[in-house]
Amino acid sequence: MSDSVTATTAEAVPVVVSPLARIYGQPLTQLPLDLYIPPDAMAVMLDAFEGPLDLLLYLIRKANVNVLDIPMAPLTEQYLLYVEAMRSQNLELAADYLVMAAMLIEIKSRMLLPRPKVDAGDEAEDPRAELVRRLVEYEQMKLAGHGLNELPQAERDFEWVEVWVEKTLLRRLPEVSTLDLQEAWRGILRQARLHTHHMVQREELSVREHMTLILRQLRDAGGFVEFGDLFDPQQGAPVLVVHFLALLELAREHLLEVTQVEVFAPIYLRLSDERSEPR
Amino acid sequence: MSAVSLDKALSDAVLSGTPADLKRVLEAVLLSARTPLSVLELRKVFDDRIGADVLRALLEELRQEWSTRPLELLSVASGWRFRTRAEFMPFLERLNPEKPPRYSRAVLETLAIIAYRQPVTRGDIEDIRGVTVATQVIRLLEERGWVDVVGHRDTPGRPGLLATTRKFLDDLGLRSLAELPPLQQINSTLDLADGQ
Amino acid sequence: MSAVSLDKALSDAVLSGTPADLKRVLEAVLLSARTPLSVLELRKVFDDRIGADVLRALLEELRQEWSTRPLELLSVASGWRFRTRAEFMPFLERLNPEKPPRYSRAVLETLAIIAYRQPVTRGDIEDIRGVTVATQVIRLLEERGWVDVVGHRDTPGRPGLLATTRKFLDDLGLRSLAELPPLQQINSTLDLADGQ
Repeated sequence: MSDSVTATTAEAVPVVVSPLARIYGQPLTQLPLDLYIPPDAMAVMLDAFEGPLDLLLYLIRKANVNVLDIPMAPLTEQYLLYVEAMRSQNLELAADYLVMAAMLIEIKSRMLLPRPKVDAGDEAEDPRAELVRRLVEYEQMKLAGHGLNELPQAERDFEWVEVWVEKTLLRRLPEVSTLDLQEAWRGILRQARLHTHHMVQREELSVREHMTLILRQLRDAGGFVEFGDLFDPQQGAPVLVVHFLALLELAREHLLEVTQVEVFAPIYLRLSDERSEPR
Repeated sequence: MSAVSLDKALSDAVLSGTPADLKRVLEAVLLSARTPLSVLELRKVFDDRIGADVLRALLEELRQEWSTRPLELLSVASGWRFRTRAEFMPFLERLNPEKPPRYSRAVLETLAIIAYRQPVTRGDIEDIRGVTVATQVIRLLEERGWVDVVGHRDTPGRPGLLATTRKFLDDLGLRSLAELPPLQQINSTLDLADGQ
Repeated sequence: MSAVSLDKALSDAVLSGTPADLKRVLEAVLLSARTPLSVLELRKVFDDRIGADVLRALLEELRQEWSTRPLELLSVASGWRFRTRAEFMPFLERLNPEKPPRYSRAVLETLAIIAYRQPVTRGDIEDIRGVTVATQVIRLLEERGWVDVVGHRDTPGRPGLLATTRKFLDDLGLRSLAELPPLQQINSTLDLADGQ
């Protein structure tokens, strides 16, 4: 066992690498080796420790003694000196430090007492065991925290890449199915019943489709087409009949004009609106 | 080496490096930026030690280099930024599918009337629906390429005759209008439903 | 052609294309994603028509291809994502001189205890650190999205059990907790027999 913590002159293990603080303009890169602490530095000192365990670890590491074989008397003495120094500076001392002081004194006193007799083979528990366990666990986590800090960290050591996406580049158009149209038509019919004067006649759709076809044909041909050109015999009789019916319907609705100069002369079909819009 | 001097040394190395080195930095910065970066801001990246002209030339080169890649480098109002090319949008869309938009009842009914009663004028549609048809409803269908004017009725005002197009059939997966659900059937189901 | 069928046609073209085509899509999607993408999600991008093995091989190729570029493709806990290489951070920092968060020892030690001992209650953390844990320390970690409450211990007060999140792993570039730096063995072993 080492003689005394205070007697040890071995180099301290710095707890923190970067400057702890600036005192009188000088960087404080490690905690003072002896117990003389500049009065103003006490607040900084207290800030530098993460609690009583951290302070204890510092004292143990500074003295370069085995954490698992702590000389309780000098350690307790020195710890109390630090705590007393803090108190004398009227620093508000966290209760945790005082609890630890009480624990150290208790361990120290138990170390002085003879061990209770136990059954042969069983080891008596070292009064320091619990303290050591806590110190070891704390030191491990302290180092782990340091280790985590060394890992590359998003936003500090790298940036995630997130390239701009312009949503409007993809124009989503509503989808329509024949069912939608069916449903819409149903809506129209219901509406139409309420306004009975707007009767919706039932008419063969195919005729209406061919009306559109003829109008397109006429438009594409410049509004003027010979009767015969409208019909494609290859499409078969039913289609030709519907096509002809569509033509008659268009004429009836005055959407086109049928003209023939004389008997047996070619029949021409012309869009009604061509007169005012010659092409 | 402290963070500051490392930073400095690295910058010096890059600033004295080749244009390729500079372009790599530009790429890294532009790819991770959340907003477009102006040439002024990009100069800051290089500690104002690279001229605006040089930067602009490098950006142009970079734009060229990316012209065959899935992102494009764009110069927009507030600066330069990378953008995902439009052709990849459908793939991205699959990751976060958005609800497809729907047409309003007015649009669907107008479309149904044009499909079933074509060719029709806007007046015809209004007669059937019993309400006026907003211009934008017709325009929407025209822009979609589903409806066009196939002629004019020879009545005062010479209203346009609307009809559905081939695209309309294609988009609905129909070969001809004859494949639309027959009206008779719709009418009879309606009769049944309302018969009670 | 409607938006939907365009989408379909494009996908078909890509799916029947070369691995290079697939990689271009992967690049575009990974570069524009807001989160890491798992292989499962990437399969969705391709309408589940490309196998997970093929995707993993392509991702590995992509990682290789980017190895000389300013970004790196990384596999983290929740999937694959591009990030800037550390060497470009000094340049990026000039754009946003706002310093990134540097955590205090209290925060780092608390984080370490949660990471290595999870799930833990605040009381557990206080036992290990020997001091009370300030509420803002926990809140800071929660706000960063690195820590959350995964349950409650069935003791008086039902304290919340804290654990690290997937984002914590992602932000540290880890695929699982197993990749955390191993805990250091504290130098000596306790031999009670030699205690006195």
